Amino acid sequence: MNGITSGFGTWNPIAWTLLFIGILIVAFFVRSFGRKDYKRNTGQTKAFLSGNEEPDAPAGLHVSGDNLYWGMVHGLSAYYKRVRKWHSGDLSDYVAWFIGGLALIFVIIVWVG
Amino acid sequence: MNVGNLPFIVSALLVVLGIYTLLFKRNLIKLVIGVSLIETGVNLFLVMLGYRSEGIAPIYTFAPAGERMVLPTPQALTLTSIVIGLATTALLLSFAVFIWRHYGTLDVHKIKELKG
Amino acid sequence: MNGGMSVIVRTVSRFVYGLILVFGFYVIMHGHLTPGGGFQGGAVVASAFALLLVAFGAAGLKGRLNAHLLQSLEEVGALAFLALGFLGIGTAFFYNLLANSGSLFGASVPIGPNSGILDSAGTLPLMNWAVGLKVMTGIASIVIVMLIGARKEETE
Amino acid sequence: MSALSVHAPVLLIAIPLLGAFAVPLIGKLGRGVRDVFVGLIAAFTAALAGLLAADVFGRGGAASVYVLGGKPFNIPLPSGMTAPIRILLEVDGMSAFMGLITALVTITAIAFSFSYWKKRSGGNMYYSLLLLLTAGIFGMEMTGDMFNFFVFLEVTSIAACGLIGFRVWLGRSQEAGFKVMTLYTVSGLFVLLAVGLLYGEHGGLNIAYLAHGLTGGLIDKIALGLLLTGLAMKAGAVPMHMWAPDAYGEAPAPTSAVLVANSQASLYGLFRVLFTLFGITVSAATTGWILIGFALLTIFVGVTMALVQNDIKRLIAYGAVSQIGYMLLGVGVGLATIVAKPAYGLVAMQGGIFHMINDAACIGLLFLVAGAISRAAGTRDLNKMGGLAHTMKYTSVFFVIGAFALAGVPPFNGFASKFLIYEASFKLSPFLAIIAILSSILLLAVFVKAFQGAFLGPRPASPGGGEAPLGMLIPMAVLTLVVIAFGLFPGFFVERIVTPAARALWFGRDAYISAILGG
Repeated sequence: MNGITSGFGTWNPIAWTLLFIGILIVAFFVRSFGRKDYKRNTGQTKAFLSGNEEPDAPAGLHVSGDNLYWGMVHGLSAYYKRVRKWHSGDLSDYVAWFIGGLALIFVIIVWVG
Repeated sequence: MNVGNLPFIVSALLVVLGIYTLLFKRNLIKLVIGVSLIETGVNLFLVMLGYRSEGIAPIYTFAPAGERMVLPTPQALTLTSIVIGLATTALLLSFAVFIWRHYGTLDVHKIKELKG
Repeated sequence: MNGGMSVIVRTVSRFVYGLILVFGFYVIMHGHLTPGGGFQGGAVVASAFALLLVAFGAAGLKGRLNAHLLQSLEEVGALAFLALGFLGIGTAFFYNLLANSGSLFGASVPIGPNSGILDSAGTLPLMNWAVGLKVMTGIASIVIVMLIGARKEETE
Repeated sequence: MSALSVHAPVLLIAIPLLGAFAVPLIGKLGRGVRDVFVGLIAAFTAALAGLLAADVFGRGGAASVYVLGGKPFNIPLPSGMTAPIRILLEVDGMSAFMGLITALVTITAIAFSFSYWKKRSGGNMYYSLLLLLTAGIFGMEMTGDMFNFFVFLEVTSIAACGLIGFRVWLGRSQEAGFKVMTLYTVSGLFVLLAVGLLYGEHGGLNIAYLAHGLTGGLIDKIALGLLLTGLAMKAGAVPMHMWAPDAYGEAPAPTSAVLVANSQASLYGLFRVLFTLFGITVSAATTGWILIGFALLTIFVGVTMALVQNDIKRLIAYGAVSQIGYMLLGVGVGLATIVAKPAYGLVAMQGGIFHMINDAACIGLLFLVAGAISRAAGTRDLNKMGGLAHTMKYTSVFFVIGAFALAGVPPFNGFASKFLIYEASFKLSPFLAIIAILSSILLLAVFVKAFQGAFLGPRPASPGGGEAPLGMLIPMAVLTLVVIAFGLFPGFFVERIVTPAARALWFGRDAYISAILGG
């Protein structure tokens, strides 16, 4: 009753959730086999930067959301430059998009279909 | 008198003129006029749909017997559309007033704070 | 502009004002018989207010037109329209309970061309009045609000 | 009880309208009285929508007609046929389903507004416009007449733009209001032009009557093109979506949620036109593939644009745009295959339609959260806020659940509907499913960015507002519960409400016509 089936696959959230919780329990169980000789507050927990000093983060540093995907946005800059130009903020452009879409759909419906 | 297809051509012309105004004019007030032009074109089209040649207004009060009447439904549609157009125009104009207050301009190419 | 326009305009508009009002109310009242109705008549009445505003300026009319009162009346008109719709809910929404009932506006209408009976059509004339009230007050308050907005620009 | 459900279609329009006109008068009695009144109106409307849904789904989603102004609505013509007169409302499974969505979104948005507008003036007009918008949306969903559909479309346009530009002290909201109103009006006028063309060609305005007479000639095709573009614009399909981020972003936060319901009502109108009005009189494969094309563009452009936004409401708004694409994809696959009627076509329809209610709940929740945090942080810029999880524990949990659900992370509701869409569109073409899945993953990345920016990081220097007030938390909690319930028991909801709605569109054209012409 609570699952859905598409005819090719099936999705049962209750079973999935139970399985997820089970795997979580197993994971914690496996984790309990871990090394007990791990020492807190020693050099073991420090970051290792090729032997260099770890620079101190300035107080209140926050990696803002903008920084997260900088690389990805940079890699796609050709795409983004174009798409951002579409969203120019100019009302006339928006009306032009609408008229253009209308013309395209006319062409498709009247001539193709 | 046969008016033929002339009103349909006029209504198409009005719609095209309105679209032209929206695309190429810069002043917000002119854009509102453009919207009104499209609306007028559509309204003219609707009224023309109900026209029958030699028809009189579809009202029974003091109507001569046996006369042809034009269709009343498109007229009702047009009236409703005019009422909506009034509200739309009033709202657009008051937005234009407030934009003038905040931005100090009515040039549509300069009102681009929201983009990207 | 605050003082209004020239004495010719003011005199003529003082004269025409009453005529416009009478014509507007006529259009509302005969909405079920002749061309027009609540919206058209209301717009005509509101145009009389607009005429006064243009001729005398907002300062000249200070206190005569109360925007808050107008807005309240607008809501009353809309509510009256809805109430007339609910009147027939026993059968269906908008059911014309009063038509052909013999009571107020209850005279039956002959089919075909006729000379028009004012006391007919049931709830339709009442709806015209409700719409007329809403439209005349609504458009008048729009005009007033816009004029006040324009005046602020001039003084700033 | 039964009388209420008989009159429910018209009461759904009349009661919010009554509220909208009475609020400015009742508001003179005081703020508390007004809030109680608005709450009662909203609760009654939601109860009516529930009653209507129970009634319609109890009959398996069959179409029923409500006649305004009297019982007989057919006049016999000299030719022996009948033609419908009077104003008709026609409700089938899809309408009742949309009514449920609207009721869910509006009641939570209004409940949230009580707390959101507590300190500001002008609440009377705000609630008036919000209830007017609600009435318009219900009208679009219940009407059985093309012209009345246009009228309600314009009612929602005007009320929505009044709300977008409601905060007249903000220049950006005025700019958004002007742009959105212009585009709404132009698209609405093209819809009216199409209605006029159909009237001139077939001499009627009733959807069933028009559907009966349609032949698929040139005029019909032109009308279809106008309706398709106009309604797709109002639903926010790329490349006509540019108004959507402006509108959702600049409207007051609870209103943004209702605006999404408004877009979905336009989407409903599009589906009604394509399935019930035109059906297979025009090439359904062509229109179906047009929808799929719109869908792919909408999904991809929406999600990639969301990735680069720094304003939290604009970010969610682009997310909302991309979700419209999933609905278009599911229903487009169903439309493209409507002639052959393979099993996966109905599955795609179910997915697309199920996604509507899931999207309404998730996006509504996210917009409410955005309202709460932008109030607490005093800004909407993700680069300027941070560390809100320290003070707003419940709100951050709600945000995570809403974001996961929207991005399609199991076991939340977004996954359940996207699962159906993926599976069915994969059957039609693997390419569609790949784009859809890829964009879902990108959407998760988008919300990770938003969560990182707003909630994580060191405790903010300024103390801020602390946790959102209880009046905001309760509506968010209600929507979260809906999200979780739909996620954990999708089978129940798909069987009870989604399948009747999907079948009403997919199979129900003849039944819809005969409910009026054959009765």
